[in-house]
Amino acid sequence: MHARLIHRFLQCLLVAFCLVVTLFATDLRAADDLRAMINALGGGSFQESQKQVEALAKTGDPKIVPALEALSEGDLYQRKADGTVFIVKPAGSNFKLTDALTGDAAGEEAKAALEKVKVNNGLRRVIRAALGGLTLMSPDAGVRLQAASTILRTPSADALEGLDAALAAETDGTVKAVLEKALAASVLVSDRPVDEKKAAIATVVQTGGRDSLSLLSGALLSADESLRPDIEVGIKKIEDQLALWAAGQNIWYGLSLGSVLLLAAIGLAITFGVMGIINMAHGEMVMLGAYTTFVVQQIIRDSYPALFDWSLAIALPLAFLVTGAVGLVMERGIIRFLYGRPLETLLATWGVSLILQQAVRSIFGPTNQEVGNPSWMSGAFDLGGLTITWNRMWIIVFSLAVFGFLLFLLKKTPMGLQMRAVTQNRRMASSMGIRTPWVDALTFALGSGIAGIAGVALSQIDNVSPNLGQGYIIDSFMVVVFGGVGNLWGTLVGAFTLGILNKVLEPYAGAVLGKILVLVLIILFIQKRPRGLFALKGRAVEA
Amino acid sequence: MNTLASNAKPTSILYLDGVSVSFDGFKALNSLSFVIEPGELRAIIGPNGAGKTTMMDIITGKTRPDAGEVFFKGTIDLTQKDEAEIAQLGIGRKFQKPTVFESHTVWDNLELALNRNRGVFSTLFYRLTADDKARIEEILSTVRLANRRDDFAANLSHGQKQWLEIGMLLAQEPELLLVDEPVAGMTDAETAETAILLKEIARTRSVVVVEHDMGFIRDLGVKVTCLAEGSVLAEGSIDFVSADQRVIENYLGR
Amino acid sequence: MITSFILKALDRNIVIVVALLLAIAALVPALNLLTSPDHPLHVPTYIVSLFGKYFTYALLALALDLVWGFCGILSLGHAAFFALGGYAMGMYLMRQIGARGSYGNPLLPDFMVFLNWKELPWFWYGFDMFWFAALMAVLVPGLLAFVFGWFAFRSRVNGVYLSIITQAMTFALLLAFFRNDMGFGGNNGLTDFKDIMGYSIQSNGTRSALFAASAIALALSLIIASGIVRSKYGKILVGVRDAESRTRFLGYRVEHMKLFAFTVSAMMAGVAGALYVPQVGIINPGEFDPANSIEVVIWTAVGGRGTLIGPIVGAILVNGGKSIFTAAFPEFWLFALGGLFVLVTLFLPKGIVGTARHFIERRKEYRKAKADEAARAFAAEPQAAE
Amino acid sequence: MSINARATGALLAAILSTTAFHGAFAADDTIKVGILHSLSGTMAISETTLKDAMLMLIEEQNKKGGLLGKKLEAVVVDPASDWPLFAEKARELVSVNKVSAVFGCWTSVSRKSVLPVFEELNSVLFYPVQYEGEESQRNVFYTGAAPNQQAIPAVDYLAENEGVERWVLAGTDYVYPRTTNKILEAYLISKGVKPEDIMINYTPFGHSDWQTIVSDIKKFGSAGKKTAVVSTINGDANVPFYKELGNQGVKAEDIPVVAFSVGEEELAGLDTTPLVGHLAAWNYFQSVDNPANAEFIKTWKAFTKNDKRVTNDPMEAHYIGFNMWLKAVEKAGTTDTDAVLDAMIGVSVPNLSGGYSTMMPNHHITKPVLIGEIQADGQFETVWETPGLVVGDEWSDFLPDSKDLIADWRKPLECGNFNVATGKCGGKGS
Repeated sequence: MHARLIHRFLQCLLVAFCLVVTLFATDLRAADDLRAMINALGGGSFQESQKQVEALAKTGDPKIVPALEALSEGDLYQRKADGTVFIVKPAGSNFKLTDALTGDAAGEEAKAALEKVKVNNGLRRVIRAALGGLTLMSPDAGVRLQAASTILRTPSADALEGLDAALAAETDGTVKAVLEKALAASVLVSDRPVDEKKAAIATVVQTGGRDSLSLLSGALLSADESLRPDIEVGIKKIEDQLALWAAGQNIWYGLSLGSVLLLAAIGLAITFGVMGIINMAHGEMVMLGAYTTFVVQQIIRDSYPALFDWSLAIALPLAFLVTGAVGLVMERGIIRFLYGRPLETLLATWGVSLILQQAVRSIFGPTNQEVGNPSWMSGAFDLGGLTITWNRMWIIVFSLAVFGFLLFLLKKTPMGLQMRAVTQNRRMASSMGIRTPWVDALTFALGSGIAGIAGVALSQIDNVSPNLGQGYIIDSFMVVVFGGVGNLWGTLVGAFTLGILNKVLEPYAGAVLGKILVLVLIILFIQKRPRGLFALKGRAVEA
Repeated sequence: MNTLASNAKPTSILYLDGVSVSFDGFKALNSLSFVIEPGELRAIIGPNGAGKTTMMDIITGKTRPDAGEVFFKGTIDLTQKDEAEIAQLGIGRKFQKPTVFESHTVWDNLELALNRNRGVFSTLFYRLTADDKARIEEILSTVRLANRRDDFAANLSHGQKQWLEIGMLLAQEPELLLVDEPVAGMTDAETAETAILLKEIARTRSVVVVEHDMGFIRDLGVKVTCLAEGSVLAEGSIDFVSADQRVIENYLGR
Repeated sequence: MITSFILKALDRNIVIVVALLLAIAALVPALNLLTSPDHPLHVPTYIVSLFGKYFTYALLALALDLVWGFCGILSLGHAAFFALGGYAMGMYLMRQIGARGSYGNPLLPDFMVFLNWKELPWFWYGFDMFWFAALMAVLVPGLLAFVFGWFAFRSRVNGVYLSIITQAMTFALLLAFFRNDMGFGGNNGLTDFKDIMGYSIQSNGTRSALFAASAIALALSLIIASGIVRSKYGKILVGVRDAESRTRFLGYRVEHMKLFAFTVSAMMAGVAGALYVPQVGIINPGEFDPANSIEVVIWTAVGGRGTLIGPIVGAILVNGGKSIFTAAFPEFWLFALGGLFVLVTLFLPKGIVGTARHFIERRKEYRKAKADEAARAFAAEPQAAE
Repeated sequence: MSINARATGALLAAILSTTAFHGAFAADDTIKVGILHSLSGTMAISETTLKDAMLMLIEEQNKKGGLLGKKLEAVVVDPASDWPLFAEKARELVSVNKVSAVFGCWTSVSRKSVLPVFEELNSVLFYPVQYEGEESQRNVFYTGAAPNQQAIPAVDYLAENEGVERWVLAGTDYVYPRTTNKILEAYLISKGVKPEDIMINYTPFGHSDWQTIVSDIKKFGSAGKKTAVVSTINGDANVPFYKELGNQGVKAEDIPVVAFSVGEEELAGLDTTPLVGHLAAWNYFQSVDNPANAEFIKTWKAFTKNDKRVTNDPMEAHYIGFNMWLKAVEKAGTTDTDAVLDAMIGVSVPNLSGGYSTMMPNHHITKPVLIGEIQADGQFETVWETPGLVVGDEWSDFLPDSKDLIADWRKPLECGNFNVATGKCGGKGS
């Protein structure tokens, strides 16, 4: 996404460049100055480089944009031999050089022959501002928008002329709106007359949001008396808005945590809730799912990088199959001998979990493995005052989807019917010709498979390490028991209740105390309802 | 809503009036009412789901009724007490499926059932006294298990387990005995024996027997109450009840 | 009445094991202290402290078996009681350091000093006296168990639900003790112990004494536990395990029965913890980890639940195995351990001791049957002769 | 069932003999080196690498002909992230396997749990991880960073080069972050930072849901002053933390995060593109460009047969510690503990960041401090470096109770916590 933008951007720069060349063909001295200035970027301290960049920005010459872009990306190198600065792209063991100004290819060099022009955060900030100013006039609306919002985020008095000019020339509505905000922001930090600032403050307050708040509170520190009241009122206003949204934000976090709990617990709701197996290896199933994702992504990275955004979609079925298979083996090999002895399943599955953990450790090593977020799962968007991160949102959607799928499977398909029949009355079911052992195996495989799917999702937000499962096993059991064993809806409600509870408590009690409180509440709740939230009543459960 | 004249209440040993309870919407008992007189042996019949076992759950405090009165000896409100208290008051219950302590010997089963102080510490330091011994011996012979006293209850036959459980009830020395399908899965010989046993027991205390086996009920030859859909359908001698039209279509008919 | 209680307790097997334990308690320290290191019979200090530790584990397992094996309460939080006992002892040992800490503060333990605590939290008072600490090591776990059990059993929380909330309990305690604000040293817990009742905690003498103490504590607890399960109360416990409702309808207050066993068991666990800490020289929240509680369950299962000697065997076997494997093949020992658990549950559902006992009884019956047969044959003889 | 009684006895005997057997083959033609790092459990994720690093160093040394004409033999045990087990294993290494020195431990608690063992059995431990300080023990050499070798320079850098005025001190709730943050708080306030410009936040181990905290940080950062986060979050919880930062769009240019427990190893676990510019303070980065380091990385990749394996600061600490030990043993001509302890002080060996590190009398070493910015390739780029070497300060000058304490293990003082005010040596060392 970012890369594409830069690409588009370079294109239009080329256009701009040709224009420039034709127009100012005579003015070569300027070009030489630019080159000198760019070369001067190399070597010096960060402070010096910053000054250079600011100087470059002052020239207002779009020719320097690629160089600055490259610098902030860390692709700008200086040739040790003659001190010329190039934009480089790695080409095998060597670097491919590109002229920093003209963009012409300039041959290759060994890595050793070049020295990187170092950047740090401070420098990047300066560059960002400079680029903002330089690209305001770009023919591409998208680029202009980018530039405007950049300035909005890092307003500076220097940007003012540029903004005024741009605003005058701007035709695109959306860009115009942003430009106005940016102008207001810059005015605020400039030395423009008071009344102009008053207007600016109004606009900023209008804009609202965290950035405006920090802008205002920043301005407050250095504002003259006449403005203070306006600013303070503005800050107050924005803070009230934000406070309102904060509550919503907590709920959202709660939902998101709840969805994670749901994902972690839902497989257990089958193996433990429905089948009554205290499956201590459940966490490891989740872990295996995550590792499947990792392997898939490895293969994609190495062979089919284009498919990366699909990696999760591909991993899902695989994870389901892998963990399902492991579950099947577990059930056939161990658990089927333990039906009717639930507490013993605890021991056996605990043993299995140790083995699985160590196995993964020996195969993949003990360290975290990198599982990347596909582009559609990274970043965030603003919904009013809420910041909603894509991965969290997709995980909520996904968890509900899985839940729906499972519900459908159990309630609407013959397979589900058989499963329920067997778990309710084994002997009766078998006498009615249901192949109970087979159904048992499939049910357990299903539960494990679902856990695997959960692993795919959790790999997006958590460590992918052999210990992954351990972090979820206890919470999962809490959720299932709290919701009521043997009841999928209970698991759903339980997960979200605990999630929201936890997140509502956290701001007041802090993360640790919050969790402790939730645990205590669970204990007390079980006293009130010894069979969980959605307990079956009547004689059936006594038997 | 046949509410009894509450004049029966003071003299009765067990008094149910308008007892209703429902599980998740299903009405297991629908304003059930009947009275057991002291020393009476009463048989209760009814199709599956008629609420027989639920009725017992209510009397023994396992389930709380949604509505209605349950009184023991006219004065004691059973709905306010839990199983242990009710048992200590002198109401014994035998389950449908024989439940004895399988990993204990027959003797131990009876020893645990003996009506002695049931506190933690008194049991912790309990020592078997001579008359406790005598009492257990007596019961052993009553329930015809004298020769199996040292066997684990797990190794008894089904019928013997039924008897052991009855024996345990006797050891409990209850005034009212609730017996749920005592002859289920018994041979005819055992069934006959059990009928005799129950009559013996009924000499000294009131007994309520829930049974399907009509033959057995005839052997008992006592007043019969027929339940259906959680309330009393008919009450009277076995012949009277089995003549009742509704009973026939509801129960015997099938 | 106490005497009868104890007499009941001492059946043959118990007597043998108790005698064995007492013999070890006397012999091992002697061999460690009196023989020279190169003497063939010398027991190195390493072994002494190792088995001292095992015995405390064994005691913990025994405590769990009392509630799980005989009353069917699967507690997944027993390590919590163990840890609480440990902390009580740890606090005493901390106070014993006195002014010898790094900062030479006579009152405050080091970890409080460098986190700028100004005065000692109230709950640290009294722990400078051994008797008080010892008392707390028993009372605190006992009280927690009593309160927890009181609610749980009264509202008839059963089976797996109970197991899970016991787990919730220990997990909550884990998080709580991790918090430095709690005043128990946070993640680092309590360490740097110097001496106990005036004896240096590192001297072989003290180690041997602690070893003996652990063995004796185990022996005593074994007698108590055996007394409990062999009393009428013990039979009721088993009754509760096998047919809870029947016990109720016989008029027993099941919740009281459970509560007593649970509390006693928690106290035993507390004692185990108190003996454990001075031998390993550290107590930290890690001991509350739910995984530890599960491990205790596993020791008990491996040894054989519902037998009193099983948990002792199990604890020593599993931990012994752990000690050896972690050194012999550090990379793969988890496979061995995990495999062990699976195999035991599959092939020795009664656990080692349980299976052995089962086997022996079968053989007895077989012999008896043989004998009867012979007798009958003998009786039949004369008639055949006529 | 008396069988069981016998079984118990047999078992005792069995284990006694096996462990005794362990002791039996203490072959004298080799010098044994103990490696005490968790290979299973929660800490395996960090510690296993150090085990491999040690094995590599020992193998390399044996290629060079071993030590004192003998081959070195590594004894590896797995304390399984279980602190009491650390103590047991330490005792086993020293008293049963008769190792001459032990390299191990990661967490402070594991070190605390083995301290008494090394003290009692008088052996040597090399501890390679950055820690909270407030300790100096006769038998331990601390080759990791003390707070003044990591935290304080980092804060200085941010204050000077990034103009940070507002500070979030976020950490996992255990002793290292608590102490470090106490020190930093005192330091910042001494630098004139207002208390309301400092926000301190603690989270439990393995905390994985950072939504609330990250948004709190954003809120705290929107007060118009330049804000930075100083993270003492424990290794494993960092991945979800950084993922949340990245997704909530907290850019390094706006709110930089400087971490003390995030190294190449942790970064290997995530996609660092959204994190470019966030900082870490260490005494070594894999990206450090000098021959010694290049060589080290080459051997490491060859040894692990995996060319994606990264190196990190604790590995360098072991590298330094191990070479110091070799040198000291050669100097002393024996592996006898007391001789080595004397010989160690003043030993100076090359470190991997291009200089020399020296063992100081307080059993801490001199190191350069590097500030690095995270790069897209998961490496760090050094953006600042202390002009000279920094001496590890075991007793921080910014904690009221420890500023009077010093440690000096040379004769005649031989004290780990000498109080210059009272002129007394507190307790007996540790």
